[in-house]
Amino acid sequence: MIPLYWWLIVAAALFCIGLYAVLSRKNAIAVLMGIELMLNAVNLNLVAFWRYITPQALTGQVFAIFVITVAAAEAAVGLAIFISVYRMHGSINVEKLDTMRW
Amino acid sequence: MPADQIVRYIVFLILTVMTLGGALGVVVSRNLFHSALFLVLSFAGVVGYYVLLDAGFLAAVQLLIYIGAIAILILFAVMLTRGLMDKRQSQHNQQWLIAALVALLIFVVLAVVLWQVEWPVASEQALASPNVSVSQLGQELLGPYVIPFEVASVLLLVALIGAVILARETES
Amino acid sequence: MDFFFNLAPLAILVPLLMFAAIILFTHPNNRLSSSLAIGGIAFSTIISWGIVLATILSGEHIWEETWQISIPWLPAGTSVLWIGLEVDSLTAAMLFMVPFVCMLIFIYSQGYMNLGKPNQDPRYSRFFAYISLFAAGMIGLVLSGSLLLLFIFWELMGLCSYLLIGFWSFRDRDTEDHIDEAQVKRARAAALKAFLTTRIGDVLLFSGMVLLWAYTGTLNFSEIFQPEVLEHLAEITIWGLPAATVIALLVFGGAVGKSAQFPLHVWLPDAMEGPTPVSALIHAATMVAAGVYLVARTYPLFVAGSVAGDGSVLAVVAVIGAITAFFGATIGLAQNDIKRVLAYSTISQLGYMMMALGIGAYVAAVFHLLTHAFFKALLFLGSGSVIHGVEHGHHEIAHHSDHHGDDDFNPNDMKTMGGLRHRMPRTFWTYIIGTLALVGWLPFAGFWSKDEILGEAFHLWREGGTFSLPLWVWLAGTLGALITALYMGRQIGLVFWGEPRHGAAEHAHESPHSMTTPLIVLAIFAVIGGLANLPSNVPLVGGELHHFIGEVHEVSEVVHSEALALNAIVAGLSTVLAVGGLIFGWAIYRNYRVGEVEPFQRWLGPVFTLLKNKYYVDELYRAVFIRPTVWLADISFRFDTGVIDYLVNLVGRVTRVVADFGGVFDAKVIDSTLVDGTGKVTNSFGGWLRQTQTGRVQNYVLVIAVTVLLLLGLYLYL
Amino acid sequence: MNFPFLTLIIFIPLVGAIIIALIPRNREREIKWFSVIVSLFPLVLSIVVWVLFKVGGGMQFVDEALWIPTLDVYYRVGVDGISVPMVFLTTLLTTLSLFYSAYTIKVRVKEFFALFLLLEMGMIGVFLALDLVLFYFFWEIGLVPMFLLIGIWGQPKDRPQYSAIKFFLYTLVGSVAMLLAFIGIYLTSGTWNILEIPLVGPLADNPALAVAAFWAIFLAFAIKVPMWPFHTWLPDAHTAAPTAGSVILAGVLLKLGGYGFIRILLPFFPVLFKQFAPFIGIIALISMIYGALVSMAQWDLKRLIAYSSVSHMGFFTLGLVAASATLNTAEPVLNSRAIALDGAVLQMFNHGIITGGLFFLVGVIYERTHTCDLKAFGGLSAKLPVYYGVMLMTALASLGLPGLAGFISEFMVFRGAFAIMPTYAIIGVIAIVLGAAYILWKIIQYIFLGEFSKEKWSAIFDPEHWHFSLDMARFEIVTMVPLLFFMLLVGIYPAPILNVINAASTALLSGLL
Amino acid sequence: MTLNRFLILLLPEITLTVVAFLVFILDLIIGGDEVRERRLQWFAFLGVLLALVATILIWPLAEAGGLPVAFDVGPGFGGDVVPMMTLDGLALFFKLITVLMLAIIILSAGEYVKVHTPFRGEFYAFVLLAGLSIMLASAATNLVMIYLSIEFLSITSYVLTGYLRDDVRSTEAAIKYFIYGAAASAVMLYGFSLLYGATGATGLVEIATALATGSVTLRWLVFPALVMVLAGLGFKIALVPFHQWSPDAYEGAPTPVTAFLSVGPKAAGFAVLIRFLIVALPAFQVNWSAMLAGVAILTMSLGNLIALWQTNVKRMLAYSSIAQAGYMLIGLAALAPLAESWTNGLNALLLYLFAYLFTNLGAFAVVIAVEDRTGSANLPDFSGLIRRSPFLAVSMLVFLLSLIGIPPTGGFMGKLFVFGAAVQRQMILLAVIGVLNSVISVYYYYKIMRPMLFERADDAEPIRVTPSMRLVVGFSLAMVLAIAIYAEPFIRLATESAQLLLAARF
Repeated sequence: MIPLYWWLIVAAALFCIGLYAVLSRKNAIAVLMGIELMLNAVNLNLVAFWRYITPQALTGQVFAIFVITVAAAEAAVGLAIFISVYRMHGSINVEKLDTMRW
Repeated sequence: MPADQIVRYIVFLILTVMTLGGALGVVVSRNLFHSALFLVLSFAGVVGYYVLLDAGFLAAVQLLIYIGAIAILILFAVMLTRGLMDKRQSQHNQQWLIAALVALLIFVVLAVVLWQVEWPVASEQALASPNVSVSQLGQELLGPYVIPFEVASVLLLVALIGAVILARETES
Repeated sequence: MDFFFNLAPLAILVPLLMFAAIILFTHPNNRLSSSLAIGGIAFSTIISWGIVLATILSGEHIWEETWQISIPWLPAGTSVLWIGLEVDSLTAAMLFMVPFVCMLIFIYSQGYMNLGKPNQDPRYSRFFAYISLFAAGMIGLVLSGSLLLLFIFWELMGLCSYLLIGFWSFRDRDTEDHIDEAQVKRARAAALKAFLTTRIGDVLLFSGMVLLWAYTGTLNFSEIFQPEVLEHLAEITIWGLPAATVIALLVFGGAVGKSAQFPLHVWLPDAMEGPTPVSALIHAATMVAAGVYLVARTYPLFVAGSVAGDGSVLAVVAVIGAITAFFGATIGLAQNDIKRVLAYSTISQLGYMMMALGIGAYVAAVFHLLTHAFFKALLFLGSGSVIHGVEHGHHEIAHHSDHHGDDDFNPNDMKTMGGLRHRMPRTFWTYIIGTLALVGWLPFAGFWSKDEILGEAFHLWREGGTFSLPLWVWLAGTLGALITALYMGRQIGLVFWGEPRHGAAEHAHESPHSMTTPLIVLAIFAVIGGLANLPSNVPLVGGELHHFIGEVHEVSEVVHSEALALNAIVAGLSTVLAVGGLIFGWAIYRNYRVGEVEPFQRWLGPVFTLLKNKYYVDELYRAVFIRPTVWLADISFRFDTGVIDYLVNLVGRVTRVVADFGGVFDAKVIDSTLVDGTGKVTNSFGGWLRQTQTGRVQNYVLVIAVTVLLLLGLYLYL
Repeated sequence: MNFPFLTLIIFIPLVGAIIIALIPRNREREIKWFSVIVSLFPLVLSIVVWVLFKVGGGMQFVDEALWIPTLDVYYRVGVDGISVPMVFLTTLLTTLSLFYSAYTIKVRVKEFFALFLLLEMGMIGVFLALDLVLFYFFWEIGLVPMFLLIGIWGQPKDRPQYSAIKFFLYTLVGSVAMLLAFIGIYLTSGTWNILEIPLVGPLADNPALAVAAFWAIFLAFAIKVPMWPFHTWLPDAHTAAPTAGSVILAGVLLKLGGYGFIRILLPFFPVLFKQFAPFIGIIALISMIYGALVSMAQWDLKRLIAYSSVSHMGFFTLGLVAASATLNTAEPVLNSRAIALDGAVLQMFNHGIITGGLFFLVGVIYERTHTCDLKAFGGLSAKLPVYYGVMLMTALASLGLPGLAGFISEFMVFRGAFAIMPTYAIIGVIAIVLGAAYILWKIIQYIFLGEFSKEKWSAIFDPEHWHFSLDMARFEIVTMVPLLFFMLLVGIYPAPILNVINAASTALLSGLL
Repeated sequence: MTLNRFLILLLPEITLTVVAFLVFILDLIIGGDEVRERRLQWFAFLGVLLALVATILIWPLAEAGGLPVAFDVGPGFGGDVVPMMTLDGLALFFKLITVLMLAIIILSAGEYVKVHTPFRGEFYAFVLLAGLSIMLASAATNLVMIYLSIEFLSITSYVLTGYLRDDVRSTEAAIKYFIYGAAASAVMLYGFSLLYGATGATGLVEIATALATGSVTLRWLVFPALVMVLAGLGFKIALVPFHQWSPDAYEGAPTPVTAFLSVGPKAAGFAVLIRFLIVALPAFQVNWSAMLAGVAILTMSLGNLIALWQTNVKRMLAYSSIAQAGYMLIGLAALAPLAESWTNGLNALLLYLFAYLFTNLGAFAVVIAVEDRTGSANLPDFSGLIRRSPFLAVSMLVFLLSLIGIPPTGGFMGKLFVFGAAVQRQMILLAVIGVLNSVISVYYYYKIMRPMLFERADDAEPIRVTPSMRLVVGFSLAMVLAIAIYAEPFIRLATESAQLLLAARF
């Protein structure tokens, strides 16, 4: 069987790539994509843990389902926000949204 | 090592290339549309992982929700806000280098920790026969997890209304 | 007998009440006010003389047997401090003089302040209120049975002297033209100087008193003067000296201030800025006498302090007294102001008293105090009469010539007078009597008392060895007598003889009877005062005062309670000097003309300038004490606003500098509301911090990532 | 249950303040006189308490109720011989201030009087509280009204807002430090009861913490007193505050710190106090002399008197130090200690009466001329003889002239100090001389003596805003008379007040080992 | 557990849900009618009161150690029963806080909503739902439930922040809040997943048990997980360095929402943090106590220092509330579960939070009232408030004093307990920095006081205070004072709420 940490390291990598997207992309939608990647990494973690540590109880899977649900809701609200921002600012470049600071 | 195990390893590697490659594609691609497509690729890799992990139902959910809903939603949004992103400009902000460094370091640290830990892996016997029953999953959701389940449903509705409120054009 | 003793408190209270009554109620009515004041002091005089009589008749002289009255006054810790009045023969001796002289001065003042005349002083009532308070203070001081009460009255007199010296220290330019502007300034300065200088002495006395209380648990004379208490005081040490020595020195410090002894004598000549009756009060009956009285009163302490320690406190007293006696007299030689000459004379005479006390001639000192009070009061009032006359003369010519003309006219300047003996005969004759008494011509009062001091010194010198202290005391006293004669001769020569040197003197008139009558009464006492203590070899009346007060302090062999016989050498020498000096002074000055260089100046040259400038002591004090203090005050204030207030938070200021250095301090956003360094610093620090709030959400998320990374890295590293 | 005198004294002003808040804003006359009348109740009650007070009877009129059971906090108030004069001082000065302000305050009347009564509650509470939490409550309650009094009714040219916040911050720094120390004390002693804690000996097991707590509490009180170098808020606050505010500030608020020293710090940490006494003594000396020197350098009358407070409260501190310096030694010294402490307490009372009076008198001239610049006056004794007389008497009381109040306390302070720490005392007497110097030289000379000229006077006199007689108006005299009376009474016959103080301070000190 | 009982235990939550959806529906029916929309406010308020009643009704049901809220449908149905929620003192306490908060916000929002926002009915529903999520979060005992409820809260908050769709600042605030929140919650979730991996459990109690028995290397995971979870919860509470979203969001959000943000997410975050640390990681108290102490110091200091610079009152109060959270965190850092002691840290935190609730909401109510009149909430808008509305000015003064911590206000009692806890644990440095910070804070609170009390307004017209606003401010004022003057019930409330949890876990 594939060692558990393989999965975990892949998930960690996915998580960090997502994080990088969040940190560096200018476009808010790209940022959102990064967040989705991070959530996927977590889901991968959860499922891997389920498979390797509690294969009998379905905790990890259930958790992952909820995460997916929340992710969907979050994406919906997020995109709605992006649209309203786009409408008001004419751009969704995250970097430019700094009228409020200090 | 039995053959099916070797296949598993190979599949795992392919899926890894797919997932991480897709993810990297999302990150580096200048074209937002391409990014979205890479995202779908990455999600697809994760679907494969779930299959490999014997989580069939979850794989289906992933396929339906992430690829079928979220990625498409994102594509819509990309289209809606299109044209304003100047492709000649860098799609990365000023802090991308430090961000890359930090992400990389976090990965290293996490990897070290995850690799070092002796995980409390279940017994061979238990590992061999995971509980993959979908009906069991359903019972879980409506039994012990009934409160989160209901909350999630409310949450979805609220998110829906919220999205409408935020995104709808203001009537003049 | 107790009847009079029990009235003793009234002797204080009545003048005090008169003060209150005048200040609060009767001040609009001048005549009533002055009558109240005079009535009050007359009442006191009657009671006082009753007490004197009672004391003489009862024969109780020693503290343990005196009449006392006291009340619990100050609950303090586990004990209670009592204060009260006590009467013994020393008190009685003083009581004979104090209210009586005061009363004469009061009566004189009525005339001097021009009651009912057009040029009457508008502050007439106020004047009588103040002098009533002053008299009450002195009577109270004499009657006090405890050092604390004595101190209270002591300071009360200090206040009165402040008020009276500064009596003309302010004016309404539009209505009060009887005072001139320069006078206002001088009076203001003099009052302050008097108060502050004596205050230095008072604080020393205060310290001594407090120490005394701390070490003996009481401030009542009768308890302190118990032999065992004094022994105890001599045994304990403080700052390496016996407590008795320290306390006696501090008490003497008080006396130095009040009695204008060197080096705190500077206030007294300036105190002439007050109205002349005040000068008389201060110089004769009250203020300056208080210092001598204090030393006499607490004499056992001085004796204990002298016996116990290596350095004798009494020797200090004697030396200070001798210096003052000589030094004061020399300055008197060179003064032109008629009252200033008398003032230095007072300083000098007080030096005699102090030096007498210092060598143990206790009775002689008190004797001189009493006689001096009479003749010095006489001289001052006489000089007041002269000034009064000259001023009127000046008014007259000003009136005639219809202009205020020479405004720099100074009625006190002896050099502008002359030939007054014809114009003011009563004043003249009484003044001559006072002069003779002061100079010490036989048989005037001053002769006897001064002679006794010199005799005692001479006697002790003979006992003590060639170069012992009494020799110097005697020398200083004898030389002082000569100089006294000289300046008095100069004075009467300038004032009463020769031709008038100014129109004012020419038009001077004799003063009214209310002024001259007291002069006459005082002159009588200046003549017969010596009777109180003739030398012991005079039959029947010799050494009376010795019998009376000699045993008040039966504590030590230092006190000479036995009267001495007349010493022909001493008496002869001082008489020769007095007669010769006076006549010489008179002779060379009686025909002095305006503008001439005066004879003493011719002969003494620079020394005369030195004397005229009072040895530059005032200048020295200004340079050494006053300027530095003001400077220190100024520095302190700058320090306060510039340093403490600003450096309340030093740390913060440093951060601010660092922040400035880092170039991130945003100078344009200093908010004016911010308080002091602290505010600015925390603010600028916050200003630097807030730069982290870039407004870019990805920076924020990066902070999360970095934080997580750092914490994890830290964790792994550890 | 006895009649709750003390509780009434504390809370009648509060009730008064609330009622004033309900009176319509434009009924200014009613508000003014109502508040004066309200303030009379605590005054009368405090007199009654003084009369009924049994000398040497320890804590009396104790009202006690469990306030916060879980925290073991009691509403506990009581008076002993030290607090009785302080309470009386507070009620007296408040009444006089309100009476005076009724004539002189013209803007935002309602707020002024309500705040003033609130302030009174806070101050009285501090003097009466016997529970640390209650003490702290009242301590801070007084802070805010004073802050507003300075900030809102301050003289505009004297930066009232700056002064107000400075006052606020200084006090707050001290009080938060004190709060931590109180918590530490409670945690080790298990009680908030001010009277019980000394019996337990707080923080005895942790010397380092005890020292920290000592200095924390010290800081709070030292700022309030104020001691050098924590005094710089005082001149600013005084200069800016309205007359009544200055009176209360000098008369009562400074006493809160002094009272705290006696009621809390000394009994809680007698050994530490003794240990640090030389150091605190030096601070006291610096305060005395430095305060006097800086006073001498002032040209603003209010500022001068403010700095003189630093100096005069230095006398208090010296007495306090002397009282603590020889703790735990032979019995006979108790006498000197008690005298020193008597002197210190009496000095607080006297300073309240005298400096309060001085600030009223500053107000008298300020109301007429709107300036406190000493150089602007001169020769006023010719025009304002009554004012001169009253000011002279008050000033003389301040410089410690025997026969007036200031002398007695200085006398006792130095009596204790000379017996216990003579070197400190002999240095301290310099301050007495300097005190005379700045009072006579600056105040009396520059305002009252010298030339009075019409031009100079008409340049500063403001007849538009002054509708009373030129010399002291009747209400001003009425305000001063009680203060003058007490200056005289204490100066001439101090036994009645000292009896009360002495019994308490002797008992307090003999209780400390 | 029977369905009936199950439903009863969830009564407050159900009430809120039902009312919220009724508001949605009613809004659809009456949409557009201003007068009737106004009634929705009162309807929502009524719902909150009902929830209050429900909370009080179930109050006696709480037990020591908590009453698990789980729906056991019978054997064979699902695996082991893992309770998602618990009903204990802590949960009840936060339900109470939530209800009170909702009441105040709904009442004070009226005027503002009427003028500024579209979808006025939905606004109240969202506020109610946000409240619901706080209740859920504070009772959650399972990582799944915690995550879900926190996200619920986040999503409603995002929507509320961006509610003014036509306002540049509001939308910007929303997008920042969203991105930050999503990232933070992803990090937290990763931490959850690690914990699950290390213990195989998602229930907090089970995690504690597994950690106690598991291998040593598993403990290595606890710290990374702790850090990540702290990032997520720190984001909710706005602890430094996870605070940066809050000033921007506070400034941009509609003012009633800012008021909500300054209390609601903080309360939820604290509730979860408390439960998480005490229930799941009691064995690691040494670690998290030190970490929290550090965070507390940073939070207080930074919040105060930056606040000094602000000229917008909303933003200033945002920084102020960051600092306030720092003070509260002292209580948790100095947690000392001593049975006999008056302060155990946790009750200090709760009491502080309770006082802070009224103080901050009261202050924001005043800000809303002023903003209604002046159109903005910058410092000059407060000039002469004492003349324009003495009631508001005096109330604001008291609130600010409470934020500083001066008696007799609730803020003082909170600080007394918090610093008491620190002193008790001998964390003197922490306490000293705390009090110094409360001194520094005076500087900027004074910046509000100064124009309000000492300066003259250009526009001297009186500010009208609506009855509901008067009610809100008056009630907050009364509570702020009552917490100090009649402190006993409040202390008891905090202590008993804390005691149950502590008694069970230590």
